[in-house]
Amino acid sequence: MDAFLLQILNGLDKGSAYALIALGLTLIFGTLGVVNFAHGALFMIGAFCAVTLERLLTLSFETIDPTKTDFLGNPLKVKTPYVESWFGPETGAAIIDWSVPLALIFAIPVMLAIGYAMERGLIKHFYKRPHADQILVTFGLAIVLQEVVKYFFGANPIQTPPPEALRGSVDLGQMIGFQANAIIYPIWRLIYFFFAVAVIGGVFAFLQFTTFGMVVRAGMADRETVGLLGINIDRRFTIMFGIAAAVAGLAGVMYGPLNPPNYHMGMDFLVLSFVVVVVGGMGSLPGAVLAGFLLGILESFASTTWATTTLPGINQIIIYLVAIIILLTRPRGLMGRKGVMED
Amino acid sequence: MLGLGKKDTTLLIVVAVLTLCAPFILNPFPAGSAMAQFNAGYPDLMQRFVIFGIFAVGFNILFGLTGYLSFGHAAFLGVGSYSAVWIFKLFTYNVLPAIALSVVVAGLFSLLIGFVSLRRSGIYFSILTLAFAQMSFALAYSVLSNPKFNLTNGETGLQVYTDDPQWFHSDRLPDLPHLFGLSMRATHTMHMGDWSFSFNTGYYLCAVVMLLVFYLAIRIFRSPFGMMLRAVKSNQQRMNYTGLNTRPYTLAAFVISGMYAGLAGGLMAAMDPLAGAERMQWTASGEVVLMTILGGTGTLIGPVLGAGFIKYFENIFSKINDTVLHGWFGFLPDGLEDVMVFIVHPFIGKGWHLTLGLLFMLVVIFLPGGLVEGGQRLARWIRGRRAEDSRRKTEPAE
Amino acid sequence: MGILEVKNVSKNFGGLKALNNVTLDVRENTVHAIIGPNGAGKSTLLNCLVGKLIPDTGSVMFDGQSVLGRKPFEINQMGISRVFQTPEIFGDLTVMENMLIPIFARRDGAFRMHAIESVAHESAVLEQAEKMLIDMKMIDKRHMHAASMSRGDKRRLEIGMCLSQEPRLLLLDEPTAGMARADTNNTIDLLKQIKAERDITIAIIEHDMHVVFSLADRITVLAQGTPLVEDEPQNIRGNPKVREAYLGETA
Amino acid sequence: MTKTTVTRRGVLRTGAAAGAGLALPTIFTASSASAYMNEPTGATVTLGFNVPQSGPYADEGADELRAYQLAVEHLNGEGDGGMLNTFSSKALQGNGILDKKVQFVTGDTQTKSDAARASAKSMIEKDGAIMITGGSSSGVAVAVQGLCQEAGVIFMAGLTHSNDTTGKDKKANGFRHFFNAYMSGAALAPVLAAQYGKDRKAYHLTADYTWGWTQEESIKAATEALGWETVNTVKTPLAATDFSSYIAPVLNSGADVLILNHYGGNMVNSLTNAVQFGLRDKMVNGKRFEIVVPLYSRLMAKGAGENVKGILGSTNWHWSLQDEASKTFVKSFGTKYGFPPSQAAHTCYCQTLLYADAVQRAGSFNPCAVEEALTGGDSSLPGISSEANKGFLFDGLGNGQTLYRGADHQCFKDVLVVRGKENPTSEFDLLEVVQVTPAAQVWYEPDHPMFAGGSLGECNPGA
Repeated sequence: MDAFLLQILNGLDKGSAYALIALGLTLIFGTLGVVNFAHGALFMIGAFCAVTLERLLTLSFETIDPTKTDFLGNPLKVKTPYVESWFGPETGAAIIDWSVPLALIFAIPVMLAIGYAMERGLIKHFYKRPHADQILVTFGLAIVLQEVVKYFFGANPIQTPPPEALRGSVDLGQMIGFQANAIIYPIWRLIYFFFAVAVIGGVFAFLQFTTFGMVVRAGMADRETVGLLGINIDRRFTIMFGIAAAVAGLAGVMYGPLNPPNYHMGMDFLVLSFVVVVVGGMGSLPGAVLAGFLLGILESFASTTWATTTLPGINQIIIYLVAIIILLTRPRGLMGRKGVMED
Repeated sequence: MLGLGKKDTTLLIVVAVLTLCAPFILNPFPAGSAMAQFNAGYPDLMQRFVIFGIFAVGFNILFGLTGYLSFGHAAFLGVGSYSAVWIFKLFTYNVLPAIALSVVVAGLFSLLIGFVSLRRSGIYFSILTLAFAQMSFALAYSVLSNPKFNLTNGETGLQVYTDDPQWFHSDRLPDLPHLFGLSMRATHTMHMGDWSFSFNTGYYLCAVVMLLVFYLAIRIFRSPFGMMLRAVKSNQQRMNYTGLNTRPYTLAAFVISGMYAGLAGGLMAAMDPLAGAERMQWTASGEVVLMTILGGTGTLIGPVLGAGFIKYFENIFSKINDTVLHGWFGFLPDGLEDVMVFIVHPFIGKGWHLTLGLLFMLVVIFLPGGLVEGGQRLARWIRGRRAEDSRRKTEPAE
Repeated sequence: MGILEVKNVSKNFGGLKALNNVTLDVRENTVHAIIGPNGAGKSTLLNCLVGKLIPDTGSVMFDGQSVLGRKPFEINQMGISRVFQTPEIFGDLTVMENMLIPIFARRDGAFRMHAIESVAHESAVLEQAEKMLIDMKMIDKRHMHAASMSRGDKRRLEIGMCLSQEPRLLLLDEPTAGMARADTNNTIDLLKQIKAERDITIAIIEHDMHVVFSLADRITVLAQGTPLVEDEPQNIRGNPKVREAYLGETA
Repeated sequence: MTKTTVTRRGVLRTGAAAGAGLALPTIFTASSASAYMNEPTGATVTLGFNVPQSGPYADEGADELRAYQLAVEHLNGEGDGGMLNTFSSKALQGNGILDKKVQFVTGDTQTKSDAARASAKSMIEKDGAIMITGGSSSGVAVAVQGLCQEAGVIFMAGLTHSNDTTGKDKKANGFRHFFNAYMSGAALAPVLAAQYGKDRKAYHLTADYTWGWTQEESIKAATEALGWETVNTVKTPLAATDFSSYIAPVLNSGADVLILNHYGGNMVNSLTNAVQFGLRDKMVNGKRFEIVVPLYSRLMAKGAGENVKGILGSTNWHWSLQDEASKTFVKSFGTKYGFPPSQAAHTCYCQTLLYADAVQRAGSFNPCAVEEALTGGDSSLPGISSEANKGFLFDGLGNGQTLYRGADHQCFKDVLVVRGKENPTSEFDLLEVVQVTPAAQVWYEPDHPMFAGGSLGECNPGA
């Protein structure tokens, strides 16, 4: 039972990342009809927003500590971040400690701007082009973005730890009456899950309850008609692209503390998130979210010892296996609309 | 000629001449010069050009004609390679049975996957093929290489060991893949002054095979069968109401292109008897998609150009390092030299991916029809110029 | 005894009754028009005939055989061809290729590797296609890309493609929708000519009364998924029920 | 089997051909003119540095490349000479190799065996490289080693830790300076027993590919021999980026030690996840829960950040070693690049020097002569009585006395057991050496079951 709950939690957690990325992909696909292979790169850039902010906050001046030596035997240069000298060591250290949550604020405008620039500068010209061309150009863009990040930050993963107070784990099992150590779960992973739920809820509420959202939804269903009503739908779609980029970016910022970001993390997620989107059904936002969580949970259960001893290798193929089964039994994925991307 | 139209015959002849003279064409720079870095006329890369050309031409039969975008074609290439290496391990280093088996096995494998995947169309089809290929990759990488049942030798790749049976091998024959005793590695180098040109047995085997399958591809493109496939891409709806069951046609195209992939895989193993699991990964499937789109989807020569383009960057640009740069810009004054090296540095060596990504974007933005369109535009421009020239010349006379 | 017999066909979409107990009889070698206001269920009915939709209840018999459960391509092989509201042709292919495909499909054996040129002299396919293009008055456009033609030409091409398969029943879904008056009249003439020259039954769904009354031998009026009347044109014109349900609106 | 007498026939003919210029094209095959593959005929010799420049190991590859460049400088007599000054063999003079200036070409392995072979082939076929070296994973090392054997050039492996490289996949033309999984286990197990006690229950997470398996097998055997019990061994997919579902069940399994047989990105993430789940704060079976990372690399440890503190592992070499050779190397590398070298850089530097030295001593670039010089000697490591204790013994390259063993071309030297430092003074100061395990303790016989199967075969000069 406790093992079961633990894997549910893990699944929800994995699913959160899948769902957030798939949600953004579907938004872009549903509104603009563009297959965005650079979406994984946006997720990666989000994570590197946190890295960048941390680097900015720890910009330091050097003082020489003659009592110690560096690896070459010279006197050691000690680095003190400017924030620590400006706000005092304690406040300064606290600001640096909280750089990941702060990066959320930092990332929103950055990602919106990147999304906006991407749509206006590049994607706009590809609406009428075949999907194959969209794939090629966004894939090229993904490579470029990733290589630029690699150029500045290197190929190794870079730690973006959560604030001291939010590190470690809580014993959830004990809270609900299991014995100690039965269900221990990291605090940040719980935060990540609730964050994902909040963002997904926010996007849905935005689309459901605002006039802007209503127009966008109408446009997703029938672009021409909405255009005929004299509404500048393109402009709104551009903004939606920015929002989708921001969702991916925020997902990236929050993901950093779970697994240290590296420049190719976007590619690692890219294929998986496409599988999630398609299993959910092209163009369906609830489908994308549902499929994200479903695949996350299935993946978690497939990696239990029980599963891997029963069927060796099942943990490596589960997602693809489930995708095949779902697509063969439900032709348009879980909640797909008819006629979207079928030709 | 050979049942081809005039235009196609010309194309085939041009391709044949280019392929057979590739050792000259690809080595335009003298061996010792600074530009020698850009020479591509060494056996391994020439083989790769041709092999990936075959792969992409085959992929184009499916994607270019029917519009079905498979994201799992690398699996067939991988299966072909594994089959070929198994022939080497069990029977003989002669490449013919190995290549034959790789085509057959890839054909059967693609029949299976195609039969299931073609029940869906559009992106659903793409994801099904992707899923099958990724499963094959994952299994080949770990599960199928466990010590008890080692089919693929996992991460290292399947290779021939000295204690393998090789029942039909004899000591007279080379200890490497060969064609009736003629080693695939045998290379004749011809020196002409500062230039040197390599003529490699393996390359010419690949080249001949490519010309054959390229001819076959032209025939398929021009046949009623090819027309039916293009009709499937153009309007599936009308096709359904024309009394034609499209499934056998698309499945045939899928299997044919799977066999092309298997052939490419078999040749790869024949040139270098090692089959790595990575050649089945989605990135490898994606690469052939990129090759085809980059070159020009649905054109005959496009995929070959795209394959050459990508492989050239992967193998040539990745090898340029700062030392080479300093060599190039050495004639400049010191400060300027460093500036130039600094500017070019991010795009070469470990930055070759960046250059490739930028070129993908540039090509697709400015040449919607791929490299083939670039060629056509160039040809038109030249023709236009010539026409203008002749007009200008004739005008005063009038 | 009609060539196409529709009996008690019903089709629901969710709660919406698109077709309610429709019975219809298309007699051989007639032009049978199905008319009705928007949402009357005309298109749903047509889709049930060609295998795109499967009715919830009822039967559809073509020449004594049920078409239900068969796939569109199988129904076509039985001898039913369909012309769409917006012409469905192979836009990326040339006019000639467009015409060749249905003929190849009819022969059901295009699984060959011959270049078109070499097929020409060994089979009648090319000849047949040329003849049909001449009939359709578009032989001079044979090398054009089909997508670059005018709407009227596309329509004629599509009808030609259907006819080249020598169907026994030709289904037309609003063949003149969105056409200028001149094009509409050309299409009417074409259909009249087809009717006169060929041994063929035509079922036509149409909005335009001018077209309907110029062509139809019999008319079925559909309203809210139910057939109101089935009769000859002159009787339909005077029928008060029809006037109320349909013609009243346009008048 | 010394083949040091090399005919100069090839030199003359090629020279003549070049001299004839455009007048008369001369056609000949490589095999008929040279005594061996890519025999250097001019005033230079070309080495091929094949390292990962793209993909997850690109940083490690970049460090390897820096080391190679430094080694080439030192061989050509530029810079401060580095470990040439401390190396026990004094054959190298700082005037290149056999009076030929050393040049190099570089390539990108992409950490894929196919790409690595392609790039190695291009160096051999196009650039005339006489030796290939580098790499950052065992799959690549084995694949390229096989290629070099077929092509007839020498392969000096870079970072490769799998037993197979000098086990079932060993090749006569291939040589490994780096230590291996067996040695990690043998060095680490006694330290683990001493630090954590002999009554421990271990849970293994293992990367599901060849290296992971040999690592798990080795460390499992070594710890079980000391009384530890293995509770479970779980394979994790190579492509896994999140290990939560593998880490979560560990606490309830009854295990009190988690062994992460992961490397690179896998290691960084699994270790980060394990610390996140609070494993290290827990008491199980009345003991403090511990995590072990058998193969450490400082570059990767940096990626894992704070999480490595106090965690034990093994490494081939570390810049904080205080012997003269290590200090010289760190100074030379650090002065040029501004930071200390990684273990990969150290191994690659050593491999280049060792190769050059072997050529110099053999008096020929012929791979067979090089093999003879590099492993054919009769010297042996002191304190080990074994038939197989025979090869080329050297010192002064940073790991103390080292034997390049003739039987399988594996180096035997001291192995470092290290621990993540609690209070690092700089961003490089991440590991502290806990123990230097003497070579005798990590010694094994060439026919050890973990290395069984496969044979070196004959050296192949490629002609």
